[in-house]
Amino acid sequence: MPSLLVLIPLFGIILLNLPFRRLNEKYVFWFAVFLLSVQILFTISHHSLFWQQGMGYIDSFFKVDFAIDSLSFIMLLCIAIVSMVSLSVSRYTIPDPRERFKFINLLMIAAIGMNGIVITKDLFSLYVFLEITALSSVVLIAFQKDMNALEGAFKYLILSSIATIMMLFSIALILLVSPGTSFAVIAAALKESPNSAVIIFAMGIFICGLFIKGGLVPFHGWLPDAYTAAPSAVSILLAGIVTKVCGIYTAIRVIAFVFGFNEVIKSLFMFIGLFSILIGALAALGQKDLKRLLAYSSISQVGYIILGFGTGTALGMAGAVFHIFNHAVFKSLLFVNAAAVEKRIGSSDLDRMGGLSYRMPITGSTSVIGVLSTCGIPPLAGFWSKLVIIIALWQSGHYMYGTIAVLASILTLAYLLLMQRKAFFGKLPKELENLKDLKEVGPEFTLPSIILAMITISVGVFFPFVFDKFVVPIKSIFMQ
Amino acid sequence: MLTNVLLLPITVPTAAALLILMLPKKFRAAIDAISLFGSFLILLLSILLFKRNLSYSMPALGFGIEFSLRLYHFSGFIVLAAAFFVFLITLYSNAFLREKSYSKQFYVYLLLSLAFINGAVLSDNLVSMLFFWEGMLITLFGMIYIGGKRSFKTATKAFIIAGVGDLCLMLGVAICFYISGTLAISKLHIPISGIGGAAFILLMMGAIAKAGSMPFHTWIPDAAIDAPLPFMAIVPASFEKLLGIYFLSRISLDIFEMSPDSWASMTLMIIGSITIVFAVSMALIQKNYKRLLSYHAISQVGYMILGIGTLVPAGIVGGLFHMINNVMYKSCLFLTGGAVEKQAGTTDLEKLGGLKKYMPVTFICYVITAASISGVPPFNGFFSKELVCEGALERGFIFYLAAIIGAFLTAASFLKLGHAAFLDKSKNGKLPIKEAPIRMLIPMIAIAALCVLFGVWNSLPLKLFIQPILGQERLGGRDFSGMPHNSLLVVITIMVLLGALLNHRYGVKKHGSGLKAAEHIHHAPVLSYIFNKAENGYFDPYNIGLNISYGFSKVAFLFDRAIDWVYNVFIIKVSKVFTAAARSLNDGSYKSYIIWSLLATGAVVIFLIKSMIGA
Amino acid sequence: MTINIILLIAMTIATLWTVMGRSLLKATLGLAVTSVVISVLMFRLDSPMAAVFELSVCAGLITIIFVSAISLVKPLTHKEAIVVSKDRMKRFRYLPLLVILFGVIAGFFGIPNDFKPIYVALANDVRTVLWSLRQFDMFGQIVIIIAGALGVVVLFREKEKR
Amino acid sequence: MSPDTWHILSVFVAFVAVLFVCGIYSILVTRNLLRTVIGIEILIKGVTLLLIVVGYITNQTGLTQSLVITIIVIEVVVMVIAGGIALSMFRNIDSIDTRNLTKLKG
Amino acid sequence: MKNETLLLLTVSVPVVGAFIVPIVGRVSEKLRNLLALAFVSTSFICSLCLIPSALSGKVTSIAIAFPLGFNFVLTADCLAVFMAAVSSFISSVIVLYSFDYISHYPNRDEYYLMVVLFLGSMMGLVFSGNLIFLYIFWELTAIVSWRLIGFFREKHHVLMADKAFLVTVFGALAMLVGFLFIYQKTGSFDLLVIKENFKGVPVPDIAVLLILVGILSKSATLPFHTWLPDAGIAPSPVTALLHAAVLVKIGVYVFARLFISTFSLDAAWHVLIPIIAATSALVSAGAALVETDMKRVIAYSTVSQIAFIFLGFSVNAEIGIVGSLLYILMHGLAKGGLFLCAGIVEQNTKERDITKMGGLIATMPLTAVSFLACVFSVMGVPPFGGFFSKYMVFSGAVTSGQVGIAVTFLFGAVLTILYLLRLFNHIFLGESHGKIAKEESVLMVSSVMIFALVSLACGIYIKYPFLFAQFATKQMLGM
Repeated sequence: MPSLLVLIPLFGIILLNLPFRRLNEKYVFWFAVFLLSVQILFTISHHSLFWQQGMGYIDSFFKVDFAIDSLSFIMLLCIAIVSMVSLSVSRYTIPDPRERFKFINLLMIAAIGMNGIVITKDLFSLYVFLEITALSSVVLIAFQKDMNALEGAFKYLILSSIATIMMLFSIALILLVSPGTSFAVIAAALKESPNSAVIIFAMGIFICGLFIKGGLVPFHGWLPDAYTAAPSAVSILLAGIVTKVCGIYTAIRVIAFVFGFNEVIKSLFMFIGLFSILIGALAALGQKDLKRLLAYSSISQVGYIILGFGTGTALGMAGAVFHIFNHAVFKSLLFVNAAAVEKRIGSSDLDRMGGLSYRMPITGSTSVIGVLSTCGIPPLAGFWSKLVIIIALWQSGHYMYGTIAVLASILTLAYLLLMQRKAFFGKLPKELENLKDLKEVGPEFTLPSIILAMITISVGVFFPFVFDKFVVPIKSIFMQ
Repeated sequence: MLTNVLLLPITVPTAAALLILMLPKKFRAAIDAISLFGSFLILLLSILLFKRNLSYSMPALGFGIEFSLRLYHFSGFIVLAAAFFVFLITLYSNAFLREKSYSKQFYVYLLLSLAFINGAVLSDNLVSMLFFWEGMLITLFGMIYIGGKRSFKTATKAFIIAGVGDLCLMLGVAICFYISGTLAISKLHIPISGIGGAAFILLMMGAIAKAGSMPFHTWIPDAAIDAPLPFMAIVPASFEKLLGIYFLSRISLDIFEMSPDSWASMTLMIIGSITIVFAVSMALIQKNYKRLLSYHAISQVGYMILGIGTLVPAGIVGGLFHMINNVMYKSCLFLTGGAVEKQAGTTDLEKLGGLKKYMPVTFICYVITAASISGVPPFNGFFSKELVCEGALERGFIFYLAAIIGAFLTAASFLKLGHAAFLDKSKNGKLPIKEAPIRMLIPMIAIAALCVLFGVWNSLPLKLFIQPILGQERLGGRDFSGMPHNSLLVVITIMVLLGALLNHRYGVKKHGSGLKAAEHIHHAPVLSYIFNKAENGYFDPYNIGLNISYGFSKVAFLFDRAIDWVYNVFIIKVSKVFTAAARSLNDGSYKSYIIWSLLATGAVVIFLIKSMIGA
Repeated sequence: MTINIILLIAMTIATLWTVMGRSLLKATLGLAVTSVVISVLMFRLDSPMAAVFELSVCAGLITIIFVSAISLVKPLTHKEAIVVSKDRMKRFRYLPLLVILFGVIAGFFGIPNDFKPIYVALANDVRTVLWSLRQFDMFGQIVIIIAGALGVVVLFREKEKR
Repeated sequence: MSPDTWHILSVFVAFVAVLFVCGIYSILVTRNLLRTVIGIEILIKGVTLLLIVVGYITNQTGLTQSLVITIIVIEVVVMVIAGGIALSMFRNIDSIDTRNLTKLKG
Repeated sequence: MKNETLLLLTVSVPVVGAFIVPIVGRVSEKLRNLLALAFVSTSFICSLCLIPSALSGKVTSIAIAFPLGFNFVLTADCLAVFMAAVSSFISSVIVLYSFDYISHYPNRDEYYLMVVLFLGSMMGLVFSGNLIFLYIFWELTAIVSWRLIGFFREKHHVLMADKAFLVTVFGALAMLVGFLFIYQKTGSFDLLVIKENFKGVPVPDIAVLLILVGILSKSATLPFHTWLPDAGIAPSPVTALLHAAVLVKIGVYVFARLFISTFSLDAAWHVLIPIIAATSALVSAGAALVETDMKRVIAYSTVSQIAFIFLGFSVNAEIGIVGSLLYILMHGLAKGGLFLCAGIVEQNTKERDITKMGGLIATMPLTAVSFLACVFSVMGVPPFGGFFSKYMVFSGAVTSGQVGIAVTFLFGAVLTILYLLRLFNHIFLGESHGKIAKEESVLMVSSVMIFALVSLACGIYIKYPFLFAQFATKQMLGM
C-alpha cells in the first residue's frame, strides 16, 4: 500500500508529459493538489492503524520491503503539507502556464524522492532517493536561470555530490562486513563485528555526509545561498522539508536503527546541534536580506532538532521529531510571508521594507504567529517541542547544554523581532507609499499562511491531545 | 456610652469640617456660624472631659497595632488648650477672613487639624498616634497653599520638612516595636542604650520637627509671609507647640527611662539652647512684623526643650508651664499682627508707625503680651522663664547663660518692634486707621487677660494643669507656684531687662528711629557676615538637604543611564562582533565550503575513532 | 596480482594527466582513458557486467557530453589559456608529491590487518540481484532519468523573451 | 581472511585514495566550471572501483555490480544537469569562471 | 462545586472572551466596549465571591493531569484570591477609563483584545498551581505587553516594545531554567509536590538565582529595570494597567508564591535581596527626581516602590510580608490613579514635558485633587492606605534586624516625597504656560476619582484588607 505513494505520482507525471500539452497545463495544478491531498488524507486517516505498529506495514509488492512507522508518517504528513503550500505559492509566483507545468513536474519528482527516502528500508535505495531529491531541487533552484539562481544551484549540486560520494564510500566499506545493504542486515552485521577502525571510519563518513545534506553548522555553507537564490516557492519547499528529510530524518533513521547509539555519537550530535543553534542564531542576527535571515534561522532550529535527538533518550527523540513537524509548519509559514512580501515589493532587502502590516494585515499577523512560535513563546506549538527537548536534556543530565539551548532562544527572538520590526511594523517608507498594488496578496498566499498559522496555534493550544496521539507512539519506536 | 464619648473630640470636628465642605462657597455667614458653633461645642466637650480618666480601644489589628484612646490628665489639658485657642481663632478669623475667598477651605483645614491633634494626643498606641500625627501634613500643606499664588513653594517646603520628621518618627516607632514588642505608649519602657538610643533620637527628631525647633524650623518664617495669618496664629504658635512638646515630654518621661545625667538629656539641652540663641538673634534683625514674631515662636520652643531636657523637676515644670504661656502670648501677638495688617494694610515695619493713637486696644494687648514674652515680672512669661532658668542653672551654667542671652535679645527685639510699629511717627500716608473690629479684639483681650491671670495668680495653672502631669513622686514634694524661690535669679533677670531697655534707648538715639534700634548689633563686625548669610538661607538645613538629594539623584540618574547604555548600545555592539564572526564562515565561494566540510569530516572521523577505539 | 598493480598505476597516470592537462579537451580525453583502464580492472575482478556498463556509459556517453558542452562553451583564447595554465602550473608542482604521499599513507594505514571482511558463501549472480532484489532501485533510476530529462528541458531551452 | 586478500584490499584502497585526492584537487584548484565537474567524475570512478574490489573480496560480485550500474546511471544524469547549469551560466555572462559564483555571501 | 465553577469562570471568561471582543468590535464600538468591561468585571466579581471561602481556609482547586507533568492545576488559596481581586478591580477601572481615552486612536479592537487577554492571563497566572502553566501565562503577559507598548506603531515605539519584550523574555527563560532545576530535584512541576519535597531542605542556590533573574526582569528591579521607563511611551491606560498596577506585580506575586509559600530561602538570600531592592529603590528614586517626562517619572517611581515591596517580602518577618501584600494593593490603586491622571493631562494638553506645564489645577480641579490623593497614598501619608503598608514594610525590615537597610529605605521614602511633590507642583501648581486644558470626559475623571476614593477608604477602613493579608500570610507560612 505505501509503495503506491511513490508509484502513483510517477505514472501521473509520465501520463502528463504525453503529447497533448495545452490540456495538461490547465489540469496539472489540480492533479498535483489531488495527489498531495490523497497523501495527507492517507497519513491522517491511517494514523490510528499504523501509529501503534512497530516496524509497520510490510508491503511485499516490491522485493525490497518498506516500513511505515509513526516516524515516517509524520514525515509524510510534513512533506505533503509543505509541498501543497509550495504548490499554491508557485501558482502565483510563476505566471506563465508552460513554466508552471515544468515547475510542478519537478516539484512532484522531488515529492516522490522524499516519499521514497521516508519509506525505504535499504541504505542504497536511501542513496538513490536522496540523489533524486537533490537533483530535482537543484533544477528547481536554477529554475529562473538568472546568475544568482545558477550560483545557488551549482553550490548545492557540488556540496550534495560531495555528500553522496562520502555516503557511497561508507556503503562500500560497510559491504565489507555485511552481506546486504538493508537496514536490518547491516544492523545485525555491525552488532556482532568488532568495532574496528574501518567501520568507525565508514560511520563517521556517513554521518558527515548527512550533516552536509542537513546543513548543520560546519557544513552549512551552501544552505543560505541556495535558499536565497531559489525562487520563493522553492525556498518554501527547501526550508520547510527538503533539508530536514534528506539530512535530519535520514540521520535519525540510520543512527537510531542501523549504527546504534553510543555515548560518543550522542555527544557528537549534541555538540554539533548546540554549535549550529548558536552560530545559526548569531549569523541570522546581522542579516540584511529577509530570506537569508530565515535560512540561518532554519539552521538554528535544525540545531535544536539534532540537540534533541542527541540526548539519545526516547523523550528527546520524540521531542526532536515533534520539532521537525513544528519547524516545517512555522518555517514554511515565515517563508510564505517572505514570498508574499517579495512578490509585492520586488526585493527581500529588509532596509527597504517597513510598516507593511498596514497594507498586508493578514501577512503581518500570521508572521507574528510564526515569529512567536519559532522563538518558543508558550501558547504556540514551538514552545512545547522545545520544552520537551529541554526536559529530555535535563533528564539525561546535560544541564549546560539545556541552559545554553534555552538562552539561545533569546537570540532567536532578537533577530525575529528585528525582522518583524523592520519588515512589518514601523513606518511605511516613502517609495513604498505610492506603490499602487501594495495591498493584500491573493488567496494563494493568504490561504496557506492562515492554515499554517491555525495549525501552529491549535497544536500549541491542544498540546496534551497532540502529545498523546502523535508523540507518545514515536517514543515507543525508539524505546527498543 | 461613656467610653465612646472619647471618640467625640475626633468625630465632632471632622463632621463639622465635612459639613462645611458640603456647603457652597457663597453661604459665607452659614460657614462662619457653623465653624464658630462647632469649635464652641468642642470647647464645652473638652471642658467636660477635662478631669476624667477614660480609655477606649477597638479590637486589635495585629502586630501590636490597635486603635486605642486614653484620656488622662495631661492629654485632657492639651485637648482643652487646643479647643480653647481654636474657638478664639475661629472667632477672630470670622472677622479677619471676611472678604478672603479661601475662608471656607481654611475652616475645613482648621477643624480637620483640630481633629487630628485631638486624635494624636488622645491615642495610646504609637501607630494610631502616628496615623493622626502625619495626617496633619495634609492640612499643613493645604492651609499654607491657600495663602496666595506663590505660596505653594513654602507649602512644599513645609510639607517636606514635616514629612522627613514624620518618616524618622515612623522608623523610631518601628524600632520601638522591635525592642519592646508592644506599641501601647503607657506600657513602653525602653532603655536608651544601643538600638534604644537610635529609637530615642528618631522619636525626638519627630517631636522636634513637629514642635518647629532648630534644625526643622526654616519653613515657619517663610510661612509667616505666605500663609494666611490665622494659620500662623493657630498652627505654628499653638498646635505645633502643644503637640510637639506633649510628645517630647511623653518620650522623656514615660517611654524612655532617661536619667538626668544621660547623654539624651544633654542633647536635648544643647538643641534647646542653640535654638534659643540663634532664633532670637535672627528675630532681632527682621524688618517684617510677622517674620519677627515667627522667629520668636522658634526661640521660645528652645526654652521648652531646654526645660524638659534638664529632667529636673523645676526644669520640666518650667518647660511645660512655658509651653502653655507661650501658646497664649504668641497667638495673641500674631492676632495683634493680624489686626495691624488688616487695618494698616501692611506688616512691613518701614511703612508702619504711630499706631498707638489709632489702635489703642491693640496697642495695650501688644504691650501686655510683649512684656510677658520678654519675661517682665508680673506676667506669666517671667515665672515660667524663671523656672526654666532655675532648672538650667542646676544642670550647667552654659545653659543658663543661653537662657539669659535669649531673654535679653527677646526683650530688645520686642522693644524695637513696639517702638517701630506703635510709637514712631506714622510714615505712610494712609491716615485715618480705625481700630480693629470688635470680633478681632475680643480674643486679643481675652488672651491678654489670661496672660495677666496666669502670671499674677500662677498657682492656678501650675496646680491645676502642670504639676499633676509629673505626679508627686517626681516633684519631690515641692510646689513651684507663687514667687520664684531663688531671689538671685530674679535680680539677674531684672538687670537683664534693664540692660535691654538701655540698649534700646542707645540704639534709638544712635540710629534715629525705633526700627533701627538694633542696627548696632546687626552690623557688628563678625555678626553682620553671619546675619547676611543666614538671611538668604545659607545655613538653612532644608536647602542643604535638597542639594544633597539633588546631587545624589544626579549621580543615580547617571548610573541609570549607564545601565540603559548597556542595553541600548553595548549589547548591540557585542552582538555585531559575534555576528560578523558567525558570518565569516560564509564567504561565498563554494571552494571554502568544501574545505570546511572536509576538515570537519576529518575532525569528526578522528574524534570518533579515537574515542570509540579508546573506550 | 602484479597486472592489477600495473593497471592501477596506468590509471593514476591517466588521472594525473586529466587533472594537470592544460586544455579542457585533453582533460576529457584523459578522463575517458582512466575509465577505460578502470573497466579493464573490473573485468579482472570478475564483475563483467559493471565493466561493460562502465566502458559504454562513462567512457562513451560522458565524454560525448563533455565534448559537446566544451564546444558550446567558447574556448578560452590561446593567450588566456597560457595565462591560466601558467598560474595553475605554479600550484600544480605540489600535486604529484601530494598524491604519492597520500597514496602511501592510505595504503599503509588504510585497512588494519586485524580486520576480517566476511565471505558470503552462496552469492547470486548479477541478473537475479538486479531484477529481483533491487527492483526499487530500478524504479529510482527511472524516476531520475525522467528528472534529468525535465532538468535538461528547463536548463537548455532558451528563454523566449530574450 | 587470507593475507593476500588483505593485501589486495589495501593496495586498491591506496589507489582509490589517490584518485580521491586528484578529484578533490581538481575541484579546488580550477577556475573553470567544467573542470570541477570532471573532478566530481573522478571521485565517482574511485568509489565505483572501491565497490567492485569489495564485491570481489567478499564474493558479493552480483550485488556490487548492480549497485555500480545504478550509480553510473545516476551520475550520468547529474553530469548532464551540471553541464546544463554551466551552459546557462555561459549564456548569462559569457564565461564559466567560478570567481563570478561568489556574489551570495555573508 | 460552586467555588470550582467560580474559579474556572474567573480564568476562562477573560481568556476566551478576549477573542470575541474584536469580532463584536466589527459590529459596534459601544457593544465591544461594554463587552470588554463585562468580561473584566465578571472575573472581578467571581474573585470577590471566592474571598469568603478563601478566608474560611478552604483551598479550592481544579486539576487536569497531562503528560510529562504539565498538568493544568488551578488553586485558589488566600494569596491568589487577594491578588486576583486587586488586579481585576484595577483592570476594570482602567478598562472603564479607556473607553474615552482610546476612542481618539486607531486599531482599538486590538487594544481591547489585548487588555482583556492580559487580565485573563493574569488570572491564570495567579491561580495556576503548576510551574509550566505559570510560565505559559507569564509569557502570555509578555506578548500582550509587547503588543500594547507597540500600540502606536511608530518606529521608536516598536523599538521600545521589542526592548521590553526581549528583557522580559530573557528573564522568563532564565526562570524556566530555574524551574527545570527544581523539576530535576522533585520530578514534578506541581507546587504542592514541590512543597513536600522542599520541606526542610533549602532550594539549590542556582535555581533561586535564575528564578530571581526572571522575577527581577518582570518586576523591573535594578539591573533589568530600564525597559519600564522606556515603555512610558505607550498609551496611558496601558502604562497604568501594565507598568503600574498589574504586570509588575506578577514578579512580586511569583516571588511570594515560590519563595515564601512553597520553599524557604536560606539566610544569605534574606540579606542579599534587600540590598538589591535598596539599590534599585535609591537609583530609580534618584532618576525620578531628575527626569522631566511625566510618564517616565511615574514609571521610575513604580520601580522604586516595587523595591519596597521586595524589601517587605524578602525579610523573613511576618509583619513585612503582610506589609508587602498591603503595599501591592495600595500601590496598585495609587499608581494606577497617577498614570490615569497623567493620561488625562497628556490628552488635553498634548504635552509630556513637565517643565513646560503648570497651573492646571485651575482648569482641572478634580484631576488635580485625585492626583494629589494618589500622590499622598504613594508617599504613605496617613488617611490614605499607603501609610500602613509603608510602616509595616519598615517594621518588617527592622524586626528582621536589618536596621541599616531600613535607614536606606528611609532615604528612599524621603526621595519619594521629593520627586512626587516636584511632579505635582510642575504639573498642577505654578503659573500656567498658556495651555488652557479642561477635563473633557466625565468617565475618565470619575475613574481617577474612584482610585483616589478607594485609596482613602483603604486607609480609613484598613481593618478589612489588613485581616485578609494577615490571613493570607498565615496560610502562606503554613502557620
